[in-house]
Amino acid sequence: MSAEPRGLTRQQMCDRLAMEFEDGWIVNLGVGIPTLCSNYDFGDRLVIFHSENGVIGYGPLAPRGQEDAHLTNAGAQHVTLNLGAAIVHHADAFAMIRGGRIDATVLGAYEVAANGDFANWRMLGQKGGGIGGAMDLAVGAKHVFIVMEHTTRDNQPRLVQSCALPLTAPGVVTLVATNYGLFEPKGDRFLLREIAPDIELAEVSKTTGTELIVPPDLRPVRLRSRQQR
Amino acid sequence: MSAEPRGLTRQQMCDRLAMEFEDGWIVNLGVGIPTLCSNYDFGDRLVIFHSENGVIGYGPLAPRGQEDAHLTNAGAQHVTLNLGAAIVHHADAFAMIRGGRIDATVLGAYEVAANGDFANWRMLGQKGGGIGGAMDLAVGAKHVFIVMEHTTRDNQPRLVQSCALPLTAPGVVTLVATNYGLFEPKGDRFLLREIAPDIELAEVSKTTGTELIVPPDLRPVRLRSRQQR
Amino acid sequence: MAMAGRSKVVASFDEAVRDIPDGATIAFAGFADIGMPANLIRALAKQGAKDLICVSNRTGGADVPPETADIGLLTERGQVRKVICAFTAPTRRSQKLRFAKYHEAGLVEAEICPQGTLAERLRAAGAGIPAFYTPTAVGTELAEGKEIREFDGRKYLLEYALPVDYAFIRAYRADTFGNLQYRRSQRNFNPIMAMAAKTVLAEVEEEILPVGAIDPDQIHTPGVFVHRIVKVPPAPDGLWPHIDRLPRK
Amino acid sequence: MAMAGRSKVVASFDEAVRDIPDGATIAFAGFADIGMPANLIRALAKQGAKDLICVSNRTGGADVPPETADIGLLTERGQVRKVICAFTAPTRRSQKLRFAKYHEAGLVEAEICPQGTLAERLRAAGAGIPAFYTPTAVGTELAEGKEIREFDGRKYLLEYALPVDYAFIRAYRADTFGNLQYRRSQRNFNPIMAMAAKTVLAEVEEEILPVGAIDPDQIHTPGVFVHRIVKVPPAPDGLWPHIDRLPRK
Repeated sequence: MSAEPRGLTRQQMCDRLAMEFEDGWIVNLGVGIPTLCSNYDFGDRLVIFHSENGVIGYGPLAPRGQEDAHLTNAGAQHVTLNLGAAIVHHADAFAMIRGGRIDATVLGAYEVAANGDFANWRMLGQKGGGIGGAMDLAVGAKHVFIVMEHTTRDNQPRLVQSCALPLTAPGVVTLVATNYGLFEPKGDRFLLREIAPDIELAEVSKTTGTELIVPPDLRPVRLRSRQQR
Repeated sequence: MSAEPRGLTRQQMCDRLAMEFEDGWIVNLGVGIPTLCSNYDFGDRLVIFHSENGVIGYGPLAPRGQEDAHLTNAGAQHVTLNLGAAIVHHADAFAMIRGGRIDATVLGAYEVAANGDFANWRMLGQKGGGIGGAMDLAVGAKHVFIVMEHTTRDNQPRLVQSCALPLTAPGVVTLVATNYGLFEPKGDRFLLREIAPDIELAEVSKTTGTELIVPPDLRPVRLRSRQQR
Repeated sequence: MAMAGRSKVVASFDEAVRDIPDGATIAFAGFADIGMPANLIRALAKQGAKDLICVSNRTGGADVPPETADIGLLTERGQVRKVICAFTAPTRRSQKLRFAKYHEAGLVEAEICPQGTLAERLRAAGAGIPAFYTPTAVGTELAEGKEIREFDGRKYLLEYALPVDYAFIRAYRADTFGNLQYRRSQRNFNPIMAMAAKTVLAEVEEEILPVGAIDPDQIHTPGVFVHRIVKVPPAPDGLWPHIDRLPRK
Repeated sequence: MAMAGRSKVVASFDEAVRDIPDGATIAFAGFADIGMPANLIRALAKQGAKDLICVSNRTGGADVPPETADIGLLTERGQVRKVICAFTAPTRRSQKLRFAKYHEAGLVEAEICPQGTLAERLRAAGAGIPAFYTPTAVGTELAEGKEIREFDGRKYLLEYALPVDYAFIRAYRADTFGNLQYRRSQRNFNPIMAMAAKTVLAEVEEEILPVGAIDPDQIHTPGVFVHRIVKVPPAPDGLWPHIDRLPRK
């Protein structure tokens, strides 16, 4: 990504999605930006983080110098374990995913289509790709949230009519946070649910690959303070 | 079974089968008579007993009064654990069975046919039955050994041309020990490999449901001392 | 909010089973009485839910005293519509199985399932696998009406996942969040039934521990699968079937 | 004869990998370097077996030093014919993956497999299940040429078991019979790869214990699955990739 994109910061985008997590949810965060969701202050809500490598109930990043050499999340970050955490093997970790035990996953993406398709495993012109656990999470999690920059480095829309890149899964995305706002795939168009505070609607429209449904009472993206680490 | 059948004792039948276990084998013993195989003295051979309820490496029966309330083999006998034993759950115990990790199983049966079919889960005229793990063991174990009395209580043959009772599995039995001797299913007949020391060949022929292949140098059943418990 | 703040401990077995509706499919763990949730079963017999589908290794013990809390008791109380088990009849002519009478009279339906297939169907349900192929029961009457398919020249049966509404399980040790440990052959069906169920009720033998007391590497069933836990009181209030049976005859 | 009499301890990594033939299919455990059998891989690179099919989560680390012992090294040495992995290309444009160059040049074949499907295919191989249905990858290009089937109105793909000749694994603790324990996220693919393999080679971090030293309830991989174990010597002789990486940048 180039310089600092306008609108929401990555942490703000993740905070906004984390706000959707309900009490008792088990959540799997994809590699990269999505891991920032765990910085959100959930207050009275219990949110349990699951990772593909079998860690159920991990906590904040380990302080530097206090990392456990045997413990990372799926993004290879040295996390801590919350009290009550449990470890399972890889097949059981994915049994939980396909078995419907994951309430939400937050993934990064290259593109999201208005029908809920998304693509996040192969870049343009690439041979092979990096699927990891994304295809399993995409079909197994009850809610599939995407966090990504609103446009590509070349200023092309990432919210599109239909994906040009090979799909990770068809029709599964329920909510997308970009630096420009919060979006819902609605079939042929995206609903702009909330807009980043300092971004003009015209700018959002211009950089989105479909028409937008804009509610008459369009509100700015809700933001709350997050836990300081 | 009526009174005391002639020929080999149950322990001798099991000893003879146990003699076939090779060094390093993992063996699963069915409920009832087959459990006596574990009394055999394997000397230098390592034989590891596996049971369907996930016990790998169980040892002799626990002495009376020293039973572990949380530990039985598949036959509900309070066994001990040998050093090096491991516990797994039921799906993993059967993963081992179907996955080809069991070198031999010894099962009881109502009937064995000359083509290797056997029946051991539903008695005549019964509604329902007791399959337990027998169907899995029958197709998963590398060697399927049967131990049973040579005839029914009504003096009908149990070694038959074809099973009248519903099958546990077709064509899997490789060796049968009865009180009259040691038999191998050979397709349309049984091979009498060894005969019980005090039994006449004519008696075996009369009580077997197929013709017998009798080697010219027919030997008595090999018997060796067993460990005293 | 920490897991420590979310205790799943329920005060009584009656409370744990209170909301189980008629028609529920329930998996009962245990093998040779060990790991069998006898206290939850007794509470369910008292609660009275009917038309139950019971998934278990067997349909109850043979030659047991009349008050024994197992599927035989639920059957006698008229609570059972169907069982899915690896044993549906006694294995010796001399044995008396409370369930058998009702089954033979056509009052209760039974689906007999090889034990390994039963375990794998439960595991598949917990793993989001709708169906799988197994070599078990090919060429037997249990294969009738089932799809047979060859892979590498060997025949296999198509078998389906067996999801359940509830699992009744029994553990040795638990923390208040429901992380469980089993002891020895008590483990048996417990972990896979917990994974196959929407709602999991666990009876626990030892005093329930604070969250964090069990090493995360040594947890057999993670607490995320478990919904209600009840401590088994000492006998005679609590049922300890596998200990009652000692010393052996 | 007791299990204690059958030590599986092998003196060196070279000895452990000596008989691995050209054309072998080998599963390599590990996730984010943790639980990765780097010492066995280094020995295999030295041993030189060719035409290997490598099954692993990824094809090696990105932006790693040239001597790093992973599938990238085996690829550079010309030992790899094919990989079956969940990652076969770098996930960021800026990353350099040693494997990618060979794959892009058509010198090495790659079968990309979703991570959960990879895990389940290995588990199926160890469980005697030849094939199963999964919802993963339906409607993607990975479904092309695969059987699609509906259960209860939802579409699933047929996927096949993935048996391997060898599994290279890494454990925290072992006894001489090969009973293994893993620590924290080191567990990952290790137990299921051990179950999927004909022959299992384990490198072990702690001093190898006498048989019976590990509680049977706390064993993650039973020794019956394990054939050769080698103690990892202290650095620099032994490779400790996940510790080398600390402290983090």
